[in-house]
Amino acid sequence: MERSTQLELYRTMVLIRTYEEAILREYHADKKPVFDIGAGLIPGEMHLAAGQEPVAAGVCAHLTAADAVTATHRPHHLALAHGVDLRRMTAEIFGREDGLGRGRGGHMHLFDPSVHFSCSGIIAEGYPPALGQAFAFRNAGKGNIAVAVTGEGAVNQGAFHESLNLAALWKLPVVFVVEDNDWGVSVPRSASTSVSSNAVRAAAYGIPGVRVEDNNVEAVWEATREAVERARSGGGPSLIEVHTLRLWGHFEGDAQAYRSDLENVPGRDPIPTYRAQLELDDRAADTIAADASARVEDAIAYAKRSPEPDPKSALSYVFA
Amino acid sequence: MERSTQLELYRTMVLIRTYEEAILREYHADKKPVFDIGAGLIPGEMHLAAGQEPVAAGVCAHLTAADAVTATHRPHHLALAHGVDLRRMTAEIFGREDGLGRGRGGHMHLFDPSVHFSCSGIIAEGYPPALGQAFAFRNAGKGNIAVAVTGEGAVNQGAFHESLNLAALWKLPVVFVVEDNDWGVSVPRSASTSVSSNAVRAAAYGIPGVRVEDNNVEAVWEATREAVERARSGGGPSLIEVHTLRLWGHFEGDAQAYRSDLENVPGRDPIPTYRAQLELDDRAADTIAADASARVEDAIAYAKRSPEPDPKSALSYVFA
Amino acid sequence: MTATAATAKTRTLTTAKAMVEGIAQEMRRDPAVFVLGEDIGTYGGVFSSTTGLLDEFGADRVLDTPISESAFIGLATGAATEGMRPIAELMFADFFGVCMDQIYNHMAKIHFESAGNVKVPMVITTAVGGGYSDGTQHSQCLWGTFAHLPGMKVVVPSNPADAKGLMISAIRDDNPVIYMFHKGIMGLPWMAKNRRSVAPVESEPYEIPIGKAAIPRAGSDVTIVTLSLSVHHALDVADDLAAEGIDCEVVDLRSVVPLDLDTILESLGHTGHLVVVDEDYLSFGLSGEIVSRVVEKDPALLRKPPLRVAVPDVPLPYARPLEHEVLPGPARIRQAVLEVLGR
Amino acid sequence: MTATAATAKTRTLTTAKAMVEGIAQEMRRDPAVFVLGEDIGTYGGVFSSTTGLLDEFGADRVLDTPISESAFIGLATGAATEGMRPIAELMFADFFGVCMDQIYNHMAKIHFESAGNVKVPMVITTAVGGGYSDGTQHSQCLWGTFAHLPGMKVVVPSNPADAKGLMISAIRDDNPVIYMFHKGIMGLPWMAKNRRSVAPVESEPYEIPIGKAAIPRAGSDVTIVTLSLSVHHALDVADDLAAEGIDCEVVDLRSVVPLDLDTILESLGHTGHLVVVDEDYLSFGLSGEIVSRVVEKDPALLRKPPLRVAVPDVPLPYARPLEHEVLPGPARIRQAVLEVLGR
Ligand SMILES: Cc1ncc(C[n+]2csc(CCOP(=O)(O)OP(=O)(O)O)c2C)c(N)n1
Ligand SMILES: Cc1ncc(C[n+]2csc(CCOP(=O)(O)OP(=O)(O)O)c2C)c(N)n1
Ligand SMILES: [Mg+2]
Ligand SMILES: [Mg+2]
Repeated sequence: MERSTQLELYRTMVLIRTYEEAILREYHADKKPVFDIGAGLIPGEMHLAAGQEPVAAGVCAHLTAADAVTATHRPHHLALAHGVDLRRMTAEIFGREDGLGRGRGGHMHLFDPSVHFSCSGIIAEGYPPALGQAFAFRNAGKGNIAVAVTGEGAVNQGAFHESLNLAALWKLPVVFVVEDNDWGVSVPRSASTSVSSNAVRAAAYGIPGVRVEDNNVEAVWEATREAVERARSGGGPSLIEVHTLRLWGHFEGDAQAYRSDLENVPGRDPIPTYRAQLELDDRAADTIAADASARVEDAIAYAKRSPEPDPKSALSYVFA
Repeated sequence: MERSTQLELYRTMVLIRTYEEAILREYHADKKPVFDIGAGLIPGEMHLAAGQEPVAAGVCAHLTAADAVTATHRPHHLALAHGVDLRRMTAEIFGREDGLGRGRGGHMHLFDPSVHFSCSGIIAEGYPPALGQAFAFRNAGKGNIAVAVTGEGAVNQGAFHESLNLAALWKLPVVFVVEDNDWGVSVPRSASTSVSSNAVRAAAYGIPGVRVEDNNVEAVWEATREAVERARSGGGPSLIEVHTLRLWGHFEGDAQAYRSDLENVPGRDPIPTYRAQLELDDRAADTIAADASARVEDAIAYAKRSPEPDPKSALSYVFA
Repeated sequence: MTATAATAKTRTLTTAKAMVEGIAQEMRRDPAVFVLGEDIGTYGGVFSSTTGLLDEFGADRVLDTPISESAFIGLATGAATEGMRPIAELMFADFFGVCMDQIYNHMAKIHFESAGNVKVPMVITTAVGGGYSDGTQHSQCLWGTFAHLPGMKVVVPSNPADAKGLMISAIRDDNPVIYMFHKGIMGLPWMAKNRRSVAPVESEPYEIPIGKAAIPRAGSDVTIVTLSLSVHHALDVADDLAAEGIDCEVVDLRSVVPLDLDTILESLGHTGHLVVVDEDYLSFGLSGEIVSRVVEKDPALLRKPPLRVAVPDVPLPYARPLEHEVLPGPARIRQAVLEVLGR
Repeated sequence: MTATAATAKTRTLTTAKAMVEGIAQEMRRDPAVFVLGEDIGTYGGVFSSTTGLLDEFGADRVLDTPISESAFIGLATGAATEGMRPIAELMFADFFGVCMDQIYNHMAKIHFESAGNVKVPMVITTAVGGGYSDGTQHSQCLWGTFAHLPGMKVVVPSNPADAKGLMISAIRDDNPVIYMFHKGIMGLPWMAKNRRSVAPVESEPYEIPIGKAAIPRAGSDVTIVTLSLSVHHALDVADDLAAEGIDCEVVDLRSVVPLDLDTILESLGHTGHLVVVDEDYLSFGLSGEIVSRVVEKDPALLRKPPLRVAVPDVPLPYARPLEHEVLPGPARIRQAVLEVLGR
């Protein structure tokens, strides 16, 4: 892989981690001493994607703003990697007027039509709309594709199955990505899924399926390259499962008492690992970190500056 | 296979065909000269299973009244093979007071708890309740099992996928049976399903899957024997797909203009084929036919004798 | 052009044909429109809601789907967010339970969640209604279920002209629209035909505004607010009662969301008596909403307690005498009118 | 034993703990009872609705499921038809769309279709309600959606004692019961606590009859009919208004299906003024049904037009100022009471 690509992947991963750490900080900042989910500048559920950066970076590297990405309740990493407007996304998470949805959506409902990004908090139900984006793209004939992402827990939801069959049947330009972080909230994969690799499920639809075992961004990149090419060239959908890592809790406030693998988690952090692989010196790494930090803090400052939505507008936007 | 088993299978198939022909006759008897779906002694949709007798006969031969069977909108063959009370089932189809559901259910909603039989008109949604019956049976520890049946069109519904995963995960004593009659109403299998055999989908759940190719009752019997043994002995679920035949329309009134394979259909009728295989002479065959006819006509006479439900009771049975 | 333009060319069509004509004319006009669903291609829709479309527009725009409602309704939603105008058929409204998440958590909410940055211009067509012994899972109306959940319009034509005009409006609308057609008014050759299911329809495309009720019969004694097949039962009852000197006004809602309260209030202004006829379940639905909105506005509009004629919170039974007992048929409507007038 | 037995031993419990106690006591009594759902085992339910059950009853009776609501709710239904008494948790009511077919076409209809030959004694527990910025897909109440469809009871406790008693009744009931608990009254340590979410609960098992409303506060000027978290808002408002000389009666429905109309009518008999407070969507739901049933019975009961305080047909917005604008909070309730009394 070219050095420039490697550095780009690393940069994206660092940007994501920097972002998630900043949101973590802001989310908890005013929820002390007693954690109250509804309190503070960022209220509500908060699902952060630290540890899953390789998936977002490796997948989205192959996409342009004209391709679609649909994400889940845990969407930040994919939004960032796909180029969603950082400021407006952050303003949305803060529930502000300049947010992508003027504060209507929140962190599980980020819509940026300029890069065809969307997400949904309902498990696996982001897949079907991605099929429609792919359908529209094929119709337009410009070779664009849709990438639909879920967690491994979502694979057991009916919408997953229906979507893969229909996409395969109609040879839609979709890449299905499963982020296997071993857990669906507190339920380990072994207690939710009757097979050890969801890649084998691809055969149930007659499409290619691969499993990337080690949360390595370059392996994700490689697997996605093939799948994206196939989709763009009319070869139909593919399934990629990545064994990734949920570095933190399912949502903020999750004490993870159930989590048997907690001890090993820090050692599996993909970012230091990749940095070591790239043999980045401190200066290079610090520059990347500082750039990321500057962008992230700018976005957070922007969000905080943005006014709260006017309660008088609460009934708007139900209908066009 | 023992001769007595063969004869039993043949007898079941003939009973089913005799029944479906009698219902066909009664259904259309008073819908002439103009077909009106809501008119006559048997109103409403009518999905008959002629041609699919090998599935019902071959599968249910392995079951006792303490095992459960859930069927679909096309349930008669399975009900008969599993020993549902013929008279009360027929009375239900006629919408009478002595029907299994006192006329509330109709032909898509036959419930006979004495043999744990049920059915539902919603595609694939009969599978999940079968899991629960299997769960209760395992709890009771008597080795009983549940058999859940759908058509090949139903396999692409989310409930199919969820059910197979959960049954496999919990090793529930279930046998999943798919009746592939090539059609889902007017949609050929090739336009609904991205793979040519649903047996391959079993691998997506880590369970055994077989496809019986030729609508042969003995092959069905053989495949089911293994699956039933596995379920009874704690080995978990299996999937059996049978390539069967829809001899008639999807429902009565279906002109089948869409049906490309119509010409070959009569030659594929499994009953004469099996009779020939068994080398049954006319006397033997006639006796079996006469027995079936007597039972069926008795049931139809019973149904017609039974009073219609009293409109004053229309609000009953919503709650226990 | 509106439905009442005097110069328009009209022919007599069934409701089904009028509905198809609306779709076809929009498909000719706008290449973004396409149709998908189960048995909507070669079969032409099990209730003839898409007959002939495949022949004219081909398999790229008229797509038979697997029995995967979540997938294909979701597909429609995604395509709509990218500028297409899909029409997805949910064969029976009764099947909403296999795909409701796509409908109400996605199709209906994306516009709101994105503060209007994403539009979802699509139509879900779906068959409703009983009366022909199709049992508990194939006979429901359920407009109350859809209407309760914000973000989708709900239209319910009762006749051929409205079927076409509401279809065209629904396709052109930038919002998701649930289009519910009653099997009993489609004019199907294989079902008891309501005599008003064949009627004059203009040849040219036209819109019927969504959210505007019609008054198919003016009257002075009592207002019967209703929709869909029940409009015809109400009109039949009104005809009968006219002979007995009772003058019924019939309001055909045509649209459940938005609901045209003004027309109802105006009618009650001169009749003072309200009967709501609703083939959906009685409780927690449309009929209660209408009564409630009237009373909130002005209880004095009602000279007598209002009456609701609906399905009395019981699943639709299969057996004919039971089903007809619980459906809001002419006998029950007649009785309600007499009762509300104190006769 | 009933909730009011004078000799009973009581302790102070959160609503969540009271609910769990009800389940645990029934599980001890009846081996047919089991619990299944997402994160209900080790985690103890994301809203603590099953805490400790796994430890006491083991993994055979407390089962974490895959995220496959249709499969596991259907499994519960099938097990119920075979004599077990499952409790299935649908994590948020908002998710009903992925499994509604199992709920309303199967669980709720089998008893009817079989003319009572098959019983379905099961409970679906589900979390409802907003107020903590969980957005459009995690904040809804939706009892109107369930109540509209026949064949299931719908109970909605507002406090610890009712949470336990209604749970025990729901488990013992031979019908399917939807048990909707509001996150804001569970007494969770990580959510703003309503002060009444911790209250005395009897130690012994007891039933609260399903279909019987409570009157947590008697009053003479206005009847506030409500349920769930809104009961507490109503009581708070009533306290405030008492100081201003306005005497509110608060009716806590506790059960939506069946609905206790008698208690409402009785209350209106002496107050003559009705305010309905409903955290579900305004239209085509509970609030309209209540108004409608009252008016059908006797419009003269109402001295002034009734008022409904509900979510005004808009998805629940994420941003706090928007969400609190549309929720039926104390300010809106207060304003409605003053308005209905003409102050
Ligand atoms: C249909 C549905 N069921 C349940 C939930 C609640 N829920 C939210 S996230 C989650 C776990 C998801 O696990 P997975 O798909 O592996 O994604 P991860 O959280 O690990 O990223 C659950 C059960 C939901 N949002 N939607
Ligand atoms: C969820 C749902 N979608 C659609 C239907 C309408 N429908 C009834 S039968 C049928 C075709 C079923 O095909 P298959 O599963 O192959 O069974 P077959 O009729 O061939 O026995 C369809 C689409 C339904 N009943 N339920
Ligand atoms: Mg996961
Ligand atoms: Mg078939």
